[in-house]
Amino acid sequence: MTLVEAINHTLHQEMERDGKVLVFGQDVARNGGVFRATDGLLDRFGGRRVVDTPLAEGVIIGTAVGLAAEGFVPVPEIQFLGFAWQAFHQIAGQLARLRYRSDGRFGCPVTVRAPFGGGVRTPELHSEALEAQFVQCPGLKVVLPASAADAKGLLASAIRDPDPVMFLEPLKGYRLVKDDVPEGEHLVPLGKANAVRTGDDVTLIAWSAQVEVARKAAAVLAAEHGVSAGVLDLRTLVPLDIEAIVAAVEHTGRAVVVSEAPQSAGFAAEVVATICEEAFYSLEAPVARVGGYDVPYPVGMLEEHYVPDAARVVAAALRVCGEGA
Amino acid sequence: MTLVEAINHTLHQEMERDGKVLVFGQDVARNGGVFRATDGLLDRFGGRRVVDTPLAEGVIIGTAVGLAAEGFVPVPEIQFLGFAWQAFHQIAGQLARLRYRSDGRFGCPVTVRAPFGGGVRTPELHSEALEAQFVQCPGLKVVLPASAADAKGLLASAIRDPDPVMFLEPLKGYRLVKDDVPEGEHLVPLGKANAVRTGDDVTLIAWSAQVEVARKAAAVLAAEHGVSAGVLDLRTLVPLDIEAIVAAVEHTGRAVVVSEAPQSAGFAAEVVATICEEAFYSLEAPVARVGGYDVPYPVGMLEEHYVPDAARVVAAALRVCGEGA
Amino acid sequence: MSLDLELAAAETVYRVLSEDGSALVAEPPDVRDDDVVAVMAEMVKARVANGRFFSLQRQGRAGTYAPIEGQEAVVAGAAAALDPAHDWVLPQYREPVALGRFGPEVLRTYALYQRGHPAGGHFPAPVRVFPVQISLAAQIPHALGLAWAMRLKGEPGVACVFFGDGASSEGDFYEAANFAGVLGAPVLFLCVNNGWAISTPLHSQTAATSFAAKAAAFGFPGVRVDGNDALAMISVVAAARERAVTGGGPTLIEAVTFRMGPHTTADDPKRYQAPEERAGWEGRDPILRLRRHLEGRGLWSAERQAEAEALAAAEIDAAWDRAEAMTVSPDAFFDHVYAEPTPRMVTQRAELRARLGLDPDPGTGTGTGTGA
Amino acid sequence: MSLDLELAAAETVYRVLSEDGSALVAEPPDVRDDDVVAVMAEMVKARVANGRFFSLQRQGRAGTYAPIEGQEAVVAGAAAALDPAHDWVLPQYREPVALGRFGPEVLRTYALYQRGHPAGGHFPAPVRVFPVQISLAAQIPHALGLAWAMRLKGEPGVACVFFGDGASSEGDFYEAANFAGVLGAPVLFLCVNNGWAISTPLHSQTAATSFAAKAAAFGFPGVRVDGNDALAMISVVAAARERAVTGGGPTLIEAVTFRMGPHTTADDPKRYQAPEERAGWEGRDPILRLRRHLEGRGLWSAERQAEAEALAAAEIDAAWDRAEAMTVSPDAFFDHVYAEPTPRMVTQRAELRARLGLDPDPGTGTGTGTGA
Ligand SMILES: Cc1ncc(C[n+]2csc(CCOP(=O)(O)OP(=O)(O)O)c2C)c(N)n1
Ligand SMILES: Cc1ncc(C[n+]2csc(CCOP(=O)(O)OP(=O)(O)O)c2C)c(N)n1
Ligand SMILES: [Mg+2]
Ligand SMILES: [Mg+2]
Repeated sequence: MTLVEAINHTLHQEMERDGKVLVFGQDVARNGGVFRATDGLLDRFGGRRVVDTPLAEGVIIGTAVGLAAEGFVPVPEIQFLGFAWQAFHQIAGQLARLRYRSDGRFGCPVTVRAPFGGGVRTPELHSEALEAQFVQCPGLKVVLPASAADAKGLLASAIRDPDPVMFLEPLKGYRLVKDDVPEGEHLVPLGKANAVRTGDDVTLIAWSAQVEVARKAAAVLAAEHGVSAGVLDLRTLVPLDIEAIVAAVEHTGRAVVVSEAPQSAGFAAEVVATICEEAFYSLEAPVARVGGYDVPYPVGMLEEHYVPDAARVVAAALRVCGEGA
Repeated sequence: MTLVEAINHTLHQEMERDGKVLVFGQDVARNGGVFRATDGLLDRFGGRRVVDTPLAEGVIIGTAVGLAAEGFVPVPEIQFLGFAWQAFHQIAGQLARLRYRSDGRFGCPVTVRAPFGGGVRTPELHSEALEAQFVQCPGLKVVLPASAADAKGLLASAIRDPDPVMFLEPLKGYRLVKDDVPEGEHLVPLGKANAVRTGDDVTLIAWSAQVEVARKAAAVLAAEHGVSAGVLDLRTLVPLDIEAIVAAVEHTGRAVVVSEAPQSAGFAAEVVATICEEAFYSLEAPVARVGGYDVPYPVGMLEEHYVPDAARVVAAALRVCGEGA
Repeated sequence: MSLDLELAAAETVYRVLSEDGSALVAEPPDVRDDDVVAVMAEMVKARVANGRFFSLQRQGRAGTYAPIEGQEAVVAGAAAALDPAHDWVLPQYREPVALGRFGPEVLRTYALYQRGHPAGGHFPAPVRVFPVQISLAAQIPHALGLAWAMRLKGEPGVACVFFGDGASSEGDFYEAANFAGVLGAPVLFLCVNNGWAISTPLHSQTAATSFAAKAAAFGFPGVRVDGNDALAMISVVAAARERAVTGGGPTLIEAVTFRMGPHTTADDPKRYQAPEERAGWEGRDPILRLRRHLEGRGLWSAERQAEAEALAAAEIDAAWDRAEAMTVSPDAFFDHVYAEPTPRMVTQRAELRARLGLDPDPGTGTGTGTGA
Repeated sequence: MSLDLELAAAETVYRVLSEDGSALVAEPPDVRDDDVVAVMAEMVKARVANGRFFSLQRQGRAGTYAPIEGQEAVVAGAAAALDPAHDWVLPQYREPVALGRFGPEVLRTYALYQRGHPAGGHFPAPVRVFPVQISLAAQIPHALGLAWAMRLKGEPGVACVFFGDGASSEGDFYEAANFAGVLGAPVLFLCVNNGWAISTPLHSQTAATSFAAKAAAFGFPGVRVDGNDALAMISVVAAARERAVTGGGPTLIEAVTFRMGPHTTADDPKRYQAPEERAGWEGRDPILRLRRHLEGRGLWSAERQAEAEALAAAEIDAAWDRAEAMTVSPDAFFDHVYAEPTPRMVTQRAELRARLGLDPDPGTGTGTGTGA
């Protein structure tokens, strides 16, 4: 199953399981979503539970807050993550805080789905990796599946979670990522990283589409350089699986963090800072960051060298392995 | 002069110097700003250049973009930084990107002023330290004065800068911070940190209101613990004065980063990551972070232990100095 | 219900009582005398509470306060037309002292809010009142969400959301009203036009002929009502509510009133407001107006007034004493961020508790707890 | 100008040419025949360009394309009523192929945009066209800023901002229109109502009787105009422009048209649109309508048509060939983020250039440069 098929399949299952689950957003009903993530839901669950909204992100999130307070489980879609900025005040100030503001009276079991990520020559604002901005909003969980199976397991967990989740889907992986997805109930807990590959010399830490990049890099490192690289897929940035990060880095003593976002204040910085706090004395070399540059996501002709690729990760890993040895 | 008086004085000087400078926002004209930052500007420069806007942050920033493209130098105010979220799409997607999107045709010399920071028992959303969210918007500069003199020098530089600047003012320091401010032309370049205090044992790195906290901590460290702590005021997070950070850490081998924002993915993480990349081999102990907790800024009765205080910084510095010695 | 909202023009102000309260100029609402008297008592209570929170702030015991003086009829009148068992109210920040119809818990909770206690956001179930909103207009889409939910469940309620003339300029208002029109959801958009948004007067806020006129942008009716006329408020809100619960969709109600006090205890209107403007509204006091009417009908008197004031003072004192007595664990800000804290929060909390010399285990404590 | 915008009702659609182009149903705009012929040529060019960009995308040579088919008269007609020397145009994303009145650079730059070249956002000065906007409605406040600026400078221009029926639901539209009303700024809000926002039809977008009716929320006139009638577009935009430059303030213009193609080259309308709906609009083709009118007046002919199509094809080929020939340094994304790069960007760029085997010094290169 492709990743986007896994999303679609999971939405079907969760809507079937719980009549309180609602799906709404721009073009999600009649059109089944611009990537078909919500295809078939309108036919199956009807126009009361699957709704095309006006073109206004703020009120998409804002109504989700009210629906949640009345016991529904909204799964709104933001067509591309860059347009979540239009709703940022509702996400950061409202969705994330209803539980806090009401001192626990109201929960906000809302899962906001949005695709993001580069490499597919989209128009502006369709590719930006903005995950760190949401991590800076206490009250939100931030979840980013990298495989189709995880897309299912994490989405189901997100929908059933009592708190608001930003569920960020890898645009490039929608059709490219394809793996076996369990048919029945399949839950992946939020807050548990996935050791995609074990390794002894260096740990490559990534999330979302960059997990695949790290995986390729690890294969190259093994095949061409005799370097044994582990790959840790964080899966969720909030809650962060600090234990898994520390264990991996304690094992290898070296790490490379791979992400798409601009470097400055990106989530990779948090990973480095966490490692430095929790596993400093295990480090045999500085942790390296491989990421986007400090510029807006570039236009089509310039994308190629912006998003990290395996070669950059390999180079960083070799540098890290060559240091302090 | 207090810090808010320095702002007011600088706005007068810059409006006098350059007829293209415009000030607008909520309550900035008739009322002179809810903190009097813009007091007197309406009388002096008239209603064409000093304008009370409707209550809508998005269009305050959005009009600034258009005015800038036509050659004006807007200095809009957002009444409290927490309400910049309402304008986040205009700040991150438009203000920050007009130069990039127009491939250099239009600049965006806009300085967005907004107060933030805790410790004064404000209602919700008045205190949040959101600086990292703006650092994650390439195209913006992010400037945070800690003294009245710097408020003048940095604000003048920001207004004259050809690019958009988020000028974030310490709410608590508006009247509490008071120091000598040069009367005439006074420019502090963007991108240069300020070694507020030199020290040999540990470097305390801070910005905005936390510089004062770090300063107090340094005094306590010297007086009560015989520890010589330097204090580095970053002043601007974009551009970041990496050289100054590296030089200070290379000198002391130990560092504590102090900030108000929630820990996860806050700018302190970027400072730690930068140090680990650029000065790893000088480090004698892990860099410590002292900051806000991963929760929304709390209500009045709970503020006391949320914002870092000198005691927490002292404790962290002693811990850092006791390690790896 | 005689009032036809579709016909009520957005340009004329609907009024039931003459300005001095001496005469009826339109048909009074179809409510029992007792209920009108209750509105009167509620307005008196709000006025007393207003003075009390003002002075508590001045004494440094309570936080910044946003006075309701002059606007009591808007809130108490609207609330009287709502059904606390089925309707939701979403306040901005000025309304809670006049929302007693939704239960005595409202004032008690609001006292906690003014005290800076985390439980100040917790109007306890089943009270259908949303927490105070500081981010202007942000609660308006929430009202639509609640209304939509009630319709999905087939419940006969409405969501009545209060917001200021200032807040009406935010995108959140327009986006929510537009979507509400499409859904035909049972929302009452109650724009409290009190003339000012801090220092910003109406003509700097919009060039529309009225706030009610904005309804044309959304395809549902807009009405202007005299916000200092409690009976008019009851009539209009009742008509709009009836329309909404019978599937007629939303209504935009502009209550025309005046903020008789400063914006908040931190504000000084002398900097921006001509004294004549306030003076012009002094004769239009909403409490006096309803009092004259009720006295004329033998339903109110000087004694009733004194009694109402005393009852109000007692209720407020009790609420405040309770609020001041309610302690809170200094680390309670970790509560209710998530249903379960993240591992990092657990570490952070343990560190803070150790620093404060508290038992390392916070227990299942809530913000409403009484210390460690 | 005979058209009174204040009187033009938001409910009726203003039209000059009968649907088949055979008759005048209202007074034609006061423009020279040459100018109307130029509008005709521009529409033809837009239609040809449309086909071209479509097939370039299909060949994988150009990026996702948003077709203008059916909407040519809205843009070319409006542009004809504007003054390229003084007015600003802010497109959404569908308009550039019909904005030739603002200079031949517009098409050339747009070709670069479709190619994914950074210079595709750079309509070169003095062309008063803003870059294509992807973030829907975000350009609307910019238009207000430009208009406000022109007024401050005492310049006689307007800012004409195009946005879709879908985009009209965003807070940015309402906030900007409301503020524009307060300022009385010279802005023309041109809502291109083409029936759809991707798959979302009008009735899911708003319950307002029309988009023009939304002007009531802002205190300025709203007019509906037949967007498939180039002469009507000229009349209405000219009247609104005249009003704006003489201090009369903004106008909201709803151009009623239909998107004859898919939303973009990535879209399939069969999923959501009944074929009859499109079919119903086939007879109302804006190009055919003006052509009939001009042919009736001896101002157009089959030969003129063939000539116009050939000229258009040549212009587009030239623009595209130029765009394909324009290279760019692979690290050009560091250009024009700031006037001067940050130290960290300098390091990052040097690292990238080293990796790509480029000279370490990027020079003063711009995105429009021709490689390292
Ligand atoms: C989004 C947002 N922007 C700005 C503020 C700051 N602020 C607080 S109250 C106020 C004026 C509100 O006016 P109005 O909506 O008319 O309500 P009123 O105070 O008159 O009841 C402003 C600007 C805010 N709280 N929220
Ligand atoms: C803020 C924002 N939200 C969502 C989108 C995704 N999107 C692109 S075009 C479109 C529909 C636009 O419809 P309309 O404004 O009517 O313009 P049209 O395409 O019909 O010309 C959507 C939802 C976007 N580009 N920007
Ligand atoms: Mg008001
Ligand atoms: Mg459209």
